[in-house]
Amino acid sequence: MRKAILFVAFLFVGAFLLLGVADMRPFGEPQMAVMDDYYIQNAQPEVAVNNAVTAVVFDYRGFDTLGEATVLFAAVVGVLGLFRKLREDER
Amino acid sequence: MNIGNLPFIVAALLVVLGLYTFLFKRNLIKLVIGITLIETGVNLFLVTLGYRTGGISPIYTFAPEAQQMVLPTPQALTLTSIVIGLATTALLLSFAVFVHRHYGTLDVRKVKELKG
Amino acid sequence: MNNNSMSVIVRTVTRFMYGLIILFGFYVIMHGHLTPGGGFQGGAVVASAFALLLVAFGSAGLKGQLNLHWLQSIEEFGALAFLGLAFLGIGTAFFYNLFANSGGFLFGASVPTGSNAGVLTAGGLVPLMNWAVGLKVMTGIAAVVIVMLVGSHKEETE
Amino acid sequence: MTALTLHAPILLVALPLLGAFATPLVGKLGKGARNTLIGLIVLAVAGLAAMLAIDVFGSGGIPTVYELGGGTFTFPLSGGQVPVRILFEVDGMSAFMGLITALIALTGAFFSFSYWKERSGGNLYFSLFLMLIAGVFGMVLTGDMFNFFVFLEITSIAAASMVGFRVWLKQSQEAGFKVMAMYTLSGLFVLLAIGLLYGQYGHLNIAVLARSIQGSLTDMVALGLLLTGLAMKAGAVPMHMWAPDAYGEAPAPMSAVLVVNSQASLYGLFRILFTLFGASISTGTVGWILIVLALLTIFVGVTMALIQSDLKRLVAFGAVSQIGYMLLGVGVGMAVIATRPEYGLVAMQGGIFHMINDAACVGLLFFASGVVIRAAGTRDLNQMGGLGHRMKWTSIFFAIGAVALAGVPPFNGFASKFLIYEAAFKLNPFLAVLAVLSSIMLLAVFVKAFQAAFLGPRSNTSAHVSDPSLGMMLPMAALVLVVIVFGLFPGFFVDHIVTPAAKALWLGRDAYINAVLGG
Amino acid sequence: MSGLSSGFGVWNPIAWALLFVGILVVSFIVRSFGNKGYKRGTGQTKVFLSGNDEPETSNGLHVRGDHLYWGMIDGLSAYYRRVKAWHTGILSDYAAWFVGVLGLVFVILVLAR
Repeated sequence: MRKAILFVAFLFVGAFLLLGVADMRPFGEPQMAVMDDYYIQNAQPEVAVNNAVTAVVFDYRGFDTLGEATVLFAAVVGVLGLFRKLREDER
Repeated sequence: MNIGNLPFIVAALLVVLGLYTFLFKRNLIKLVIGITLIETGVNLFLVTLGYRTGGISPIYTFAPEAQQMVLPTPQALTLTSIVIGLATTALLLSFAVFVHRHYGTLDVRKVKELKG
Repeated sequence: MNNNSMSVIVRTVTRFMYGLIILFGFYVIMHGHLTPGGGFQGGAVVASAFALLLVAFGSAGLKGQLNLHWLQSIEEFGALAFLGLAFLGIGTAFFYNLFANSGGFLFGASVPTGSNAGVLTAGGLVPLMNWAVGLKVMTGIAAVVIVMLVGSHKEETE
Repeated sequence: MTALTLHAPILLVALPLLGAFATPLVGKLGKGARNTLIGLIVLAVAGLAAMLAIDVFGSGGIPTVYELGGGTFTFPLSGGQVPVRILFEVDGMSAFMGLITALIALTGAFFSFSYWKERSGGNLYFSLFLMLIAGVFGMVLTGDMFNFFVFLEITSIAAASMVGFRVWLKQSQEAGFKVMAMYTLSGLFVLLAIGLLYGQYGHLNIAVLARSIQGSLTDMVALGLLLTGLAMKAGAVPMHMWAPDAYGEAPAPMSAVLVVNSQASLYGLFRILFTLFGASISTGTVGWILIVLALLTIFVGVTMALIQSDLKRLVAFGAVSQIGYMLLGVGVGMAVIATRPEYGLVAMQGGIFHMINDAACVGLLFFASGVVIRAAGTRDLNQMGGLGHRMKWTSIFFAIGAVALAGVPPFNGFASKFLIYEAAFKLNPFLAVLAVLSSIMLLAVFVKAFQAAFLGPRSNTSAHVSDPSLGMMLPMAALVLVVIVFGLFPGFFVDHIVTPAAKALWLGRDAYINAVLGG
Repeated sequence: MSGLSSGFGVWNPIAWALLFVGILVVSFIVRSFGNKGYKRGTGQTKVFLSGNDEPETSNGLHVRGDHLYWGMIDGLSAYYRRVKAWHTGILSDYAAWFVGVLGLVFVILVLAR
């Protein structure tokens, strides 16, 4: 019984997700790309790199990359912390 | 509603499949697989957002002249999202190792010391 | 003697391949501002070489080759270097690209607009950040893989 | 404006990150060097947060905008342009959340110095602590949706690592897995929603998105994903089940930071509802969704706390129920935002004032319960007793925190709950009745905990305990001071820090957008 | 400064504290009118436990956590049985509640659009 209710809710969520993405603007035709066109046009004169994606990753949205590096750092520290050597009284 | 939106729908379908795995499977590792499926769906969705019909990748090194380029932002977002996914998966699997060490099982229904 | 290393074919191919994989990873990091790729991708490639070593020779076969403390220190150094590069521009704003188009010898060259062959010495802070992130990612992922493999392997034998 | 004030928003994130990256390296030099570094960083962060708050509250409701890596643009941008870089946008609400985070960061760090002295992995512990603080600051200061998600994930990963940090406890591993899985689920749905919004409007800045959102079906799906995902990360019933696991199993100082992390998610929820979607949703409906979630959270949290016999878990369920009061206050404000009657702002003030009160009281309770559990050697309330004979100060601190959280006058919890009760009564008397009833039950819960742990005759277990060292007493005393000062002078704080924050959310949508895009 | 006004009610902790102190003073005055004939150390000040003598050991004297409010919990047992069945501690159920709320929120938001 509970599983049936859950399954119905799951179907609802799935249906709304599919509806939501299907209702979007057509694929392959971004409507408002002011920000991205700026990146494409200014990656070379402003940042002096050929790769616009790298310009976005390390310059225009560099702070996201710092956050991403921090996420990785947090995961490494977390995993190292889990597998760390314990003291005798902590076993 | 637009049938040309099939790439979006496929990505969302992947999310739904991952959610199904997360909800109805019992093994903790399979739960992690469900999460990575959702994550893959979301990444795929982000990448599809940036596509422009006929566009080339936004890199000027030896690029064909006077072509329009696909949007760079979604690729940057996907890169970030992939790294975040890697980090979460590593942490989840480490926890799964320790849950198995303490409980001797990976069945999600038996890992319920914290209830009530 | 460790019994979790793989067959002789895998080990031979690994010995031959892992140097090439690491070289390719460094290439991807170095050319991050010109070609597809960058610090994260290149770092992941290098880390995959370490993972390959780990799979082929087992955790015991790696003793003395990769020191966990060193990996951790290099990772922290990479993270600090990235943050420090971001702090460099704080006279204007955090993450300000100080060296781009400056004409200085550290990646200060300008690039022509439009399609070109690529200028390796351009990009300002971007190539430096690529290196910092690349160092950080390769050592970080390698440390995670090693710790997880060694840690979970210990459990099976106990 | 001095250079320090100008750069304060970014320094609030960058300094803890610097500390987090440097802590494992500096830790190799010894504990003294490490603790000095961390102490300096949290002190600097607290000072910067105060400076930023003074600056923003003094600016008369105009948010401060900081462009990362820019320097080419002046804000607001004139006609038709959009910002291309990540912006930090600090309005009254962000500065208020910054104050809360700084308070808990300061007390939590200094409490941890003593609390984690005898344990292994101290360097990693403090590294994760500082990353969690940096993540919370980033969440509350940023003006960019994707940046918000990145910081959400930083807090998720650091928080889950902290929950499972006591590797030798089997429950902590279970809680770590559950918390990480649920945080990841909510984070991925938030990311999916951000992707939907980006696909529709081609931008990630909150101000730009807020101006262009239409309210189509896709936008509503995105709103649903954001609302539910962030409500889960805040711990709203019925998606709260990870919260007692996490708060209960994390080391005591981290539980307090986790509560602040939940509040930051709540802040994100409010930012999205009021600023991002403020003009394109039926505010009555969303307001009532919040109110229903709030009532469930209040009631279920309190009743579940009543039957707990694990001290930490009991406090954790109490903390869950308090999230409901914030949701109730803001939900009432949201429900009436279209007509803007007088009591809407009062409700917002109550809900937002309760955030800082809750952070102080719950922090105090978690610190005290950590001390008690360590002294008694057990977490089971049925095996404790008589600890008050030798731990006089701890029992007094616990009692003050408990009665303040339960809303007993004249402490600060009553001041904020008073505003919530009055405003909720105006909307619907039933809301206020349930809120008051639950507050009374919360008092009963803490009476049970206090009676079981501190009162009773001396016994063998309680004969050798004593108050903790000064390093743990002083942070608790600082929080007690906050509780009492906020309780005795609520008018001052409501006028000077809560009202600007509430107005920034309730009335400040246009100011938020115009600060970036111009009028 | 210290007062708080919600537009319909007023809360002033300083006034409240003054009142509290005033009531304390009054109660002390009332107390001082009481019988002064008590003498310490005699039967007059002995603890009264239903007429029984005070036990020598303190075992079993402490009212422990689960001994409190059992009547209330018993009275609400129908509610508690249900709400305890919610909190199964199984991760799949946590996610199930999330999905359930998500579906409900979707329906409400789209209908209210």
